[in-house]
Amino acid sequence: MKIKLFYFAKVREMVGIDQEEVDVESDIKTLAELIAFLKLRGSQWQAIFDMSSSFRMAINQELAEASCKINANDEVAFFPPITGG
Amino acid sequence: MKIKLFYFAKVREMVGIDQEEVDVESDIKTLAELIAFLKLRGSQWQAIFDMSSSFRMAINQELAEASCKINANDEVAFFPPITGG
Amino acid sequence: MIMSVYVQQDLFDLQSITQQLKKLHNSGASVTFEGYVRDFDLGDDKLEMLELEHYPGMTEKALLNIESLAMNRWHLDDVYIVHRYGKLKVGEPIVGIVVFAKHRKEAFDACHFIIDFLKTDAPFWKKEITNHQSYWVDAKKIDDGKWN
Amino acid sequence: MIMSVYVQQDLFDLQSITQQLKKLHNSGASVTFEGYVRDFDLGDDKLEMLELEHYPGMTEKALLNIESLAMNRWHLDDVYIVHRYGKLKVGEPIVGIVVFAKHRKEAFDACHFIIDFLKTDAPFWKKEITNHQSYWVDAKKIDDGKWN
Repeated sequence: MKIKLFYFAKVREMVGIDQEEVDVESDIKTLAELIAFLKLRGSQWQAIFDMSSSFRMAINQELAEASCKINANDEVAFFPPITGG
Repeated sequence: MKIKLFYFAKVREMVGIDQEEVDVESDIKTLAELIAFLKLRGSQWQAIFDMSSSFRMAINQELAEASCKINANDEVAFFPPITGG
Repeated sequence: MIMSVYVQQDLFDLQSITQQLKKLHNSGASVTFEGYVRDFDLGDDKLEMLELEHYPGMTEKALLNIESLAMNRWHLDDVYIVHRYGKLKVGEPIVGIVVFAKHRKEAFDACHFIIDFLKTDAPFWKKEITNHQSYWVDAKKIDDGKWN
Repeated sequence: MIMSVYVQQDLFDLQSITQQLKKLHNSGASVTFEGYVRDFDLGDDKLEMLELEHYPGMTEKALLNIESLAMNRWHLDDVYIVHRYGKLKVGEPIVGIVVFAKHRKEAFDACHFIIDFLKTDAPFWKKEITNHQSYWVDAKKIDDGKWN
């Protein structure tokens, strides 16, 4: 199933891209499973996702937890803790 | 001793004057004693000062209680509860 | 630390004040309060105007005292209070408060404190003028929330 | 009940907004919050600019959600939020919030709630650009009160 991925701020700089579309196996059902899949890409990706304090997630533009379900055509985003305002 | 008196808002309208200077005996030492003196002026004055919820006082432009001391040349003011802001 | 109070009949422009004060400070936050003459309509009785009387001299003293209390209690960069008197039309501003601080919580707390304190300690009295009559506003009515 | 959020690069003029909104309502009070880029100077390192990145789409959604939460919790006449992104110079405003209500306490509480919530839920990220370097601001630094 196809999922759109967005990266922002320091996370964007670390992964080196701002957005992409991935086609993942349908046994990837949660954000946690998506993260495990992305960590296979290499040490930089592992470094980001192993620091749980360093990133936050959103599904379809709403803040989400690792246990949240993902579906085909979802928009998933990874970014650092918010520092606006 | 001489004391300046000021009246504001509804109290001013009830007594019919906005300011005056009175010369009182030096045995009038507190606001309460000054009020007793003013009440001798008649029923309108009694009516104002008998309604304790209807007026507030200041000595030299600071909020004051009936027990507060007054001195020669003080500025004393009587007015309704504050409704500003 | 700067304190300023203005008691005036004229309208005031809180934002041009805020912008001028901002230039003087390295503040992280400003909180502004503005209170207005609220319209009401009780059957035939329609508010047309408010007349504010005050105690010249004591008013300025009371407002400066409130500013001092706030300045002593919180770390503030600047406090500005402006309060009108005389005849005010429905919808017009009555009172304006601007507080600058490094941090937002201090600015909020101080600004809220100032307007609460002002309502009990600054010698202003409101007279309502409707199309039929005019009368002094009760302090009780204010506690009941008829006013801001 | 009106809600509006603006996410923009340009400067904003909170008072002209406040004055326009005032005309629409019979409010007793408005409370305005403005957050600024604060100067700092750590030895040689002097802040020159802030760069704010955000998540277009989610930002507007998050701000509207915060407005809804505030509207459901308090009786408000109007809420307006404007947040900037891009390059911001020292002293410039970052965020502005205007709340109108019949009563002052509701206006204060709602405005304070909105800025607190915005700081954890609206997807903005600050990068500090000094005369020597540039780096992303930690959320921790914000909790420590370095920012407003």
